[in-house]
Amino acid sequence: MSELTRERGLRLLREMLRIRRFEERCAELYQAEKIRGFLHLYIGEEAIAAGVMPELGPDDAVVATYREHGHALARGVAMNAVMAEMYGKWEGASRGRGGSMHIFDAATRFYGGNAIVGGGLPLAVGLALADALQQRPRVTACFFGDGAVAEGEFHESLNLAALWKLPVLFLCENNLYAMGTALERAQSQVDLVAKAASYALPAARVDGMDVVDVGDATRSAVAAIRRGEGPRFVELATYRFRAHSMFDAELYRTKAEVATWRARDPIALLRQRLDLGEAATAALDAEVVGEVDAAVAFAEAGSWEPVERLTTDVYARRPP
Amino acid sequence: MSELTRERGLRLLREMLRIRRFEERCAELYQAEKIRGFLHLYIGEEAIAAGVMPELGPDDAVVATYREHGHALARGVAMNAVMAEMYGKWEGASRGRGGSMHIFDAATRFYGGNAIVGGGLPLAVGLALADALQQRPRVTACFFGDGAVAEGEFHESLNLAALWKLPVLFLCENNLYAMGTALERAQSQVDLVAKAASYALPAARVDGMDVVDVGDATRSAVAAIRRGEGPRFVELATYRFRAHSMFDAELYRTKAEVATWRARDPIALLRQRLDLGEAATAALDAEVVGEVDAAVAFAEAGSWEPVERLTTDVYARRPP
Amino acid sequence: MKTTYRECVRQALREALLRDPRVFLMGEDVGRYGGCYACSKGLLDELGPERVRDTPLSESAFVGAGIGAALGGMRPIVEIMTCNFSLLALDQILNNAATLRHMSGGQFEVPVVIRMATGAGRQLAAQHSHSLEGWYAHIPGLRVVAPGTLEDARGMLPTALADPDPVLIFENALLYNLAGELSEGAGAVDIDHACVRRPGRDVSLVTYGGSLPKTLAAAELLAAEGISAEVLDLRVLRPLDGAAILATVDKTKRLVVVDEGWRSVSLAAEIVARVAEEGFFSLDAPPVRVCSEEVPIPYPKHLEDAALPQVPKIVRAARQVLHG
Amino acid sequence: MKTTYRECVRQALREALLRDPRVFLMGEDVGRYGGCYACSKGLLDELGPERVRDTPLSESAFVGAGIGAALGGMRPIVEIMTCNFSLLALDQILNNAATLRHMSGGQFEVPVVIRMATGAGRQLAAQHSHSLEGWYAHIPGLRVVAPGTLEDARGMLPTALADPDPVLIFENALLYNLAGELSEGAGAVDIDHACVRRPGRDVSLVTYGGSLPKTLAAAELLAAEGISAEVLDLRVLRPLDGAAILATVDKTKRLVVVDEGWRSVSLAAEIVARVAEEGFFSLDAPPVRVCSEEVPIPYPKHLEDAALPQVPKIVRAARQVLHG
Ligand SMILES: Cc1ncc(C[n+]2csc(CCOP(=O)(O)OP(=O)(O)O)c2C)c(N)n1
Ligand SMILES: Cc1ncc(C[n+]2csc(CCOP(=O)(O)OP(=O)(O)O)c2C)c(N)n1
Ligand SMILES: [Mg+2]
Ligand SMILES: [Mg+2]
Repeated sequence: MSELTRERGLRLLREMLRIRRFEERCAELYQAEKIRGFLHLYIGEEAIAAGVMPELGPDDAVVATYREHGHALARGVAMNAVMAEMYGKWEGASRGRGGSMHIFDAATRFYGGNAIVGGGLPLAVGLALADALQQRPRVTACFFGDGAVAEGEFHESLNLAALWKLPVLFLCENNLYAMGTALERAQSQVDLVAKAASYALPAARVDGMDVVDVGDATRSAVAAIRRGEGPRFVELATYRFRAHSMFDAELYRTKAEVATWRARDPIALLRQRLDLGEAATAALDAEVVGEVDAAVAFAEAGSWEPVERLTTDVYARRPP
Repeated sequence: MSELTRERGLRLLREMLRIRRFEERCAELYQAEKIRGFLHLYIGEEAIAAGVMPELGPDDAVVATYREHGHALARGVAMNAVMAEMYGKWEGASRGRGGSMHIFDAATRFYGGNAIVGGGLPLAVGLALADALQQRPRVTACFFGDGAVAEGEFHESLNLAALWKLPVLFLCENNLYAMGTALERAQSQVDLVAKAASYALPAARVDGMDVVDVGDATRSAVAAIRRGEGPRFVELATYRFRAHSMFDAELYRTKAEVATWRARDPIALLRQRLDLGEAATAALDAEVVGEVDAAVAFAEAGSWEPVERLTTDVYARRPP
Repeated sequence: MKTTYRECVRQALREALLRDPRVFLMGEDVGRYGGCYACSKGLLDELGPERVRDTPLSESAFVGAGIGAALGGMRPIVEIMTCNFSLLALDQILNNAATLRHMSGGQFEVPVVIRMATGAGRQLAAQHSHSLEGWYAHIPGLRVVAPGTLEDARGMLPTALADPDPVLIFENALLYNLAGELSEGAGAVDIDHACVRRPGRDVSLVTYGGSLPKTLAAAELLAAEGISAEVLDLRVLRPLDGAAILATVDKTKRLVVVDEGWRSVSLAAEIVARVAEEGFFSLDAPPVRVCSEEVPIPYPKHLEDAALPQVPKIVRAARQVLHG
Repeated sequence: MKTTYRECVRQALREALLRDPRVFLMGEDVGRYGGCYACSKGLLDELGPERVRDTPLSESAFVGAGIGAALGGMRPIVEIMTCNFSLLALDQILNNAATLRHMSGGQFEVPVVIRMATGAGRQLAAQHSHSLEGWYAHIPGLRVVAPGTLEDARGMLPTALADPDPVLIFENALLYNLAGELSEGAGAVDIDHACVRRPGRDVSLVTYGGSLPKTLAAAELLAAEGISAEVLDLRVLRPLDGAAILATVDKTKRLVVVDEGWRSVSLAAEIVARVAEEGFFSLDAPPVRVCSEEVPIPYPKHLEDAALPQVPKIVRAARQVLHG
């Protein structure tokens, strides 16, 4: 474990808190019917996005899933734009067309926002291929869940990336469940790192509740990739504290199991380690809540895309 | 290696010869335009089908690929029916509708004949699931090529079979090429047996040019499966002596490489080992050629399915 | 008896599992989670994990395994959570399920039932809002059905299971909460025929599935304007009940087709084409299609609403075919 | 200059690769093997393995990688050997390629070109004989083109590559050996418009791709009977050139559509439906479709021939719309 400077520690804590408070507010806004559709919260898993993103450069690319608010925020997509997207407002990151599951941002090379499990992996391989072909020293970070590991696209994509030594960082957020299906009911081999050998791909497992560990592991993986050593696979052991989505009755896991994991809340862990006093904690929290309040105000004040524009952007050129 | 009785040896030799002579004739018939469409010859790989099939029982099931004449013959599908199928005659195994790539035979539980690479694997899993659910002590043998290993369906199927401990024998015919693509250009990990660890699935590699080894390996895998230990994966190292299909100019491999492998012709190897004299060799050959002649005569004498029947068997019940 | 579409599906599943030991249910989260739309809630507890099987996320493998199990003598019910994910299993459906009977010379049959939720209307955006049932209806060898009523949600499954061929059942997700009366003895229904849900004289509104309630609502509004609309529920999208389609148009001389699929190369196109070919001389006016706009469905409600068939659009279309 | 359709495709590929460093070709056996239809023969030697990339058998991953590379600023040409295997990549095509521009609020574009062989007629049986181009034309966000002539085989690729959106090119495998004259300067052609390949007065034969030569042959036979048939080559299956379709029917008043896809829910249905909706009053007789029979294509020649559109069927259809 690398030495943790106070500055880095505070930055990481702040980032995790931003995600936490943002999503807590989203849950409320969902109840209030301001946000609709599917809403998948990242709460409990913040250390991953917060730990990974600072290790990427501005030219690197990020591919995520439908559980991607945290990734978007940590990557630097403006909270206002993310919140407006949650509302479906025209000022949203994707002009409101995508909502919670489809946040895109060209400026930060944030490629979404993919709601098909496993569907982002081939895209990440392609983005990395584009970089390799143009000899750009970039990395594409690709997030996906433990559930995605069973999909054929996982297999095909890891092989292709490894075969062509492409600069992809595969980040498997193993929160032990795919919706209600526990890992051991989905995988004959629950050791996901063991799977990397199928592709002769170096792999590591990291405690996804420890944001510093996540950062360190990412740093060394990214460095190897940038040295031209090809893709890396990192499994991040984590847990979602909330239901899969707003429709989930959580019949498949026990309260005790959830409580055990909640005791390892990544935010609490880091706060403890930094030995942050009450006042500093409260101040930081107030600051973050202020940002969330502003984002809600921004989203509320936003506009609806005019209905006349419904079929714009289906094609660049309109049919003649 | 188990002791090889003369009787078993002769049976195996005969089976390989049947496939060889049958296919040599098919190649001629293709030139003569009696056989059309795609024709993928198994020549060089006969030890696999010939070695595996005697280890299966009559209630076991077989799933194969578009290179399946050998599997069909060794499984016991009548040569007449296979040849008639090659011609597209109504007397063919599949009533002539499938041709070379789609030989089916309910009587021997021969489930084809799948022309989509990897497409047979999920079917095999399902056949095995049906057996498991009905507590029938059957095995489903599933043949596929090295090329199929890259497909998502390989990954999904092996996981599902291993997860549910289904009685599937996965048989990978590794002939080093998928059409013109060499294994090392298709796989980041060329050790296919290493992939089985991804599924916690016991695996073995066997010399696919040694029909006795193939038989022995199959026997022990089948025994394990029948004991309820779940699926097994066997890689069979082999080589196709002919082009991929009748359209292949073989630009991707050298004559020298082909020659090296031809020196390990499974038929010649076994003949040597059995120390078969000239006369016995000639007699066996004549017998086999006689069977092929008869099959050709059968196919020639066959009929064409009446064109009025074109849309039969699309549904069991005709639309009212 | 008061019930819901969801409960009808659940009862149909339960009954099928209880009645025939060859039947099993397999799919993502059908067991412990109870089904993503709660259609199989309680069935795992009642029937056990052999009969109610949670699968990994591997659409191609478990749909293919359903096809294989059907070949092996079982009567699998495979649930694909939504049709949006069924693309991953399309090779198995088109190249195996739909072809095996014919391609094997009639030796094999594939009595698998594949259920999936379909449709938009819940603000799930571009990747979760497809209506692909009409698209699947292109494929020979498949039967494609779309229950639009409680009776059909309850009764199509047993008939589909009794059918020796693969049957795809598309359940419009917006219908799961549909509530109404179902007769106590409700059971198997035919999966061959379309059904006139409301007789009328002036115009035929041909539809199915999730658009049926909207179309019935439109017919009600039209009645208030003095327009008598006949509503034909296709029920079965493949093979189509051509006779019923021609009969209603022969009666009313005017045709509106309501179909939540995208407009081009849609099931609606097929209905219009059949009538143009075989009922040309009974048509008094150009037919009109009410389909989804040709855009990946957007998330915001006002845009999603604008993208889908809606009651006012259906009413306008009916007026148009009547008054030009 | 005498050439073939195959050589036109090859020259188009070669020129594209030479002209723009962002272009690369990727697919199964496009390199060492030279392409399963020899369309890329020699290109690996000339351009190297970075630009002409053999892929493993992983349709979903390499098609998705093409989409990703397009997002990343490249101009990939992805070859899927035949449309029969494209089902394995459908999720990537429908849920990513077709949606990303719209779903991202116009931020991203996917300038990928996906080429695939299509069609039956070579006795390849049920799993290798699909004609799926019309089916793909259902999907908004895609452009779908079907070159039916040497000019289009040569010229559609550069235009497709210049297009900022995903373009699917369906090359009918039976056309690869088509030989004929091509002007020396032949180059990019538009991919927006249909084209009248033979003008006529009495009946419109609307077709595309592999059915174009058959339809032209039918028109020739009809001429001998004194029937003047106009042959419209759609060229672009999505978005359709509706104006050209209406124009030809407006002229001849009679419509036959020839389409190798299965009949139900086909592109042919769309053509008929459009004409019924928008050209109803110009039609003097019911339109007729000549499509493939609704059966998995069988292997024997006599059955395969019977399953597909053929010249005599087209001739009969034209007579039918003219004389009832
Ligand atoms: C191909 C596909 N199948 C099914 C679904 C429905 N679904 C959405 S999320 C999910 C669980 C995914 O689990 P995992 O990959 O572990 O990610 P997590 O939600 O735990 O972050 C499922 C089954 C989907 N979106 N895509
Ligand atoms: C999904 C799919 N992609 C491509 C093809 C075309 N194709 C037919 S055989 C083949 C090579 C398969 O190689 P392998 O699995 O090693 O089997 P082998 O032919 O060597 O026996 C290819 C690419 C196909 N049939 N199916
Ligand atoms: Mg998970
Ligand atoms: Mg091979």
